[in-house]
Amino acid sequence: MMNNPRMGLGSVIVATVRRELLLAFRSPGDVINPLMFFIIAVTLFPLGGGADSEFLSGIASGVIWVTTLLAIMFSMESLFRADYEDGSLEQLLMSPQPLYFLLLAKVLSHWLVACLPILILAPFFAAMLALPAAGILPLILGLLAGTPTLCLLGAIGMALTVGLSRSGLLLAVLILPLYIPVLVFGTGMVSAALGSLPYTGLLALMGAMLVLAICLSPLAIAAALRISVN
Amino acid sequence: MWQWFLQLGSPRLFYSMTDRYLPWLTWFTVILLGTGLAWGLAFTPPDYQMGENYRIAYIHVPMATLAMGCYAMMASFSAGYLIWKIKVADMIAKACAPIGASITAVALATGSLWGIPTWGTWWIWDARLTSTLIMLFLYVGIIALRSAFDSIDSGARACAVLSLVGVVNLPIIKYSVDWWNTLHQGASNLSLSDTAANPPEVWIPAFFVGFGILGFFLIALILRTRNEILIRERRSQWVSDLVANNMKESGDA
Amino acid sequence: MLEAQGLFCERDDRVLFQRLDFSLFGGQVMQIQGSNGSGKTTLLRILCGLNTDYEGRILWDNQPIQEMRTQFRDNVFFLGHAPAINKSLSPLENLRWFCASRGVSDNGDIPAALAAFGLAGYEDVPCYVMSAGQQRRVSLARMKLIPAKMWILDEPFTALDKRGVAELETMLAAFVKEGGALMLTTHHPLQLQCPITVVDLDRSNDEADNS
Amino acid sequence: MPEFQFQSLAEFFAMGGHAKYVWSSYGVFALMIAYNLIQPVLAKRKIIKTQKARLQRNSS
Repeated sequence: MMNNPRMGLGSVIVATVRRELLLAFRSPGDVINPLMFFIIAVTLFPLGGGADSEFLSGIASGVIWVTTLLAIMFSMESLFRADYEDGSLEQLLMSPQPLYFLLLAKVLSHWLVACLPILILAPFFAAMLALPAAGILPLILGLLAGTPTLCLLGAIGMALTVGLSRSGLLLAVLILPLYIPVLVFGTGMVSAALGSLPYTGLLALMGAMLVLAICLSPLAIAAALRISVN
Repeated sequence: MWQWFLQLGSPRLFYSMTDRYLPWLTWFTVILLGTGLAWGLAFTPPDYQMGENYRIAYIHVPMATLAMGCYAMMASFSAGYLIWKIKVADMIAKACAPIGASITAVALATGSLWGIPTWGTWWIWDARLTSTLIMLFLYVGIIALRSAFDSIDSGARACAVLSLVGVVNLPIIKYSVDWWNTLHQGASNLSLSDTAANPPEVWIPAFFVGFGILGFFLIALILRTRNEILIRERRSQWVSDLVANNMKESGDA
Repeated sequence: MLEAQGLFCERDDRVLFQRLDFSLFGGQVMQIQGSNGSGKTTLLRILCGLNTDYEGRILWDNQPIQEMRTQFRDNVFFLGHAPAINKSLSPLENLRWFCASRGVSDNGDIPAALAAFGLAGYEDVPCYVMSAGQQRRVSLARMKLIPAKMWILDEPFTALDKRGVAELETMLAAFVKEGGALMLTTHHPLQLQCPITVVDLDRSNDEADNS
Repeated sequence: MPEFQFQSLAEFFAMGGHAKYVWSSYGVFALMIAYNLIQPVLAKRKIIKTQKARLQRNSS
């Protein structure tokens, strides 16, 4: 029997993030598809609603937020699906390491892969939608605080539906209502800034929601995954 | 008391117990609802501001309250199921979802109908209407999730987790919508609580209707739960006996 | 080491097994037998804690397993139907994460473990180009990498060729000789140089019905 | 003692010009109640029917 040294929790988390990033690197669709969805969907709004810059600046933050939110929701499929199908999920659930942190590591890597590229492009698209310069910073700060919350909530929905053969629209029905507070405060920050009002209070609220999501959602994800592999 | 409560955890005892209390509950409900509605519709003075239209409040307000109460109830029974694995708790939680959804839908519809003369439009993005609409979405999500599972147990557990996630989110959603509404809407909302101090002849019938609707809710809940018990316990002896008795009564055995 | 008392499991209104009692100690082999759909896999998954739809008690080191989860998971290796191998990753990357996810440092043992299953030189080949049997071997190589007192293997011989089967049998026998506890399901006639306890799910159910 | 607040039955039905809204609200409400009571009763009838069929199948 081998008696190899034990690893600390930190290295377990690092190894998990490394594996997920490696996987994203091997199948770049996981990175590119949410991003392309975001770009194309944002482009649809001026085409559908008119290119009048006054109209566009009114809806810019909403469009960026809603498309980001939808992109995150659609990207969730890649979070647990492959692991469920090849049996890795069972092994994960049988790991002696705390599942809470393993799941947080997975969601964190998903955020890095699926959300970070969108965040980087968001200011450019906001500018294309004629969002005034004063709104750009609160938009980015809001996305920075809000998208991890969206990933965590989405992971709950995905964990609940990963065992079902067709889960795409069901996932949307389950988690979009839960996304509303993030959307409301995220766009609220931009409106506040455009009205020359302070938005730090709202940012703090989004931070509080993120902390709450970090504390509670891994528990719900773990419970949901156990149901799904059952 | 505790003993009585534990007995309700057994499907069979829940069934026979409700058999005993259901007629009483029905009579109470009919009397309360009948008196309350007639009183509220015809015997209370019209509101000085909204005229006869405020009579919608007699059903709208209890519906809106119950919509939320039903969600809380569903979540607590879900927790009971997850923690103690009480099967009846899940059956009650399952029964809550469609009833809660229909109550929420009626709360929305009556709210809109009230809004036409009051606000001049049947839908405004008022905080209460909006958050009720979102609650309807939550109910629909739970119903959809349960129907997506083949296995009863997996579906039950998944719905229980989702109900609990929803109950944590509900206050946040409510708060965010309230905040959003004050940002986007002028403060022109009228509601029952704004209409001065309500005299007793207004709130006594409201009290009757409220409890009548609660009674109706319990009846509907019990009926659905009993059906669920019959389905899940169909292989047990007592259900077979029940069905056999039913055959004798209807004389087609 | 592992003890089951009065296990009962029902699935889709069908009783899979009832009043099932057994205990398994180090140095023993237990084979779960039964026809298709008799609940072999379900039983293994129940023991692993992956399935919770059962009644009865499961003990690990004489303690209820619910209180011993971490110790249990630390000491048990489970091999399910699915290989738990990600096809986009190479065997080395797969096994490295497997070790890390269990908090075990692999210490550069992975090539040796792969070599023990005849996969020397395949460390960096992506798994999707490998055959089902080779993927199975990667999956089996995990047994060599983590310290475990008990192996729970669901159909370990699936997709292996004759030589693979013989090699695996040698390895299982060595594990048991060193004091490991082995529980497995298989349709393959086992040739291990050690006594095998058989739990027959078909029979246990019939007996319970007749009593 | 509360009094009937309307001069005539016709006025009662007119609801001071709000008839459309008041009565359709109560109508929706009544429909919801009816649905939630009738649906389980019908469902129960169906369950009993299937179980009857099953019992007869098993006994024959």
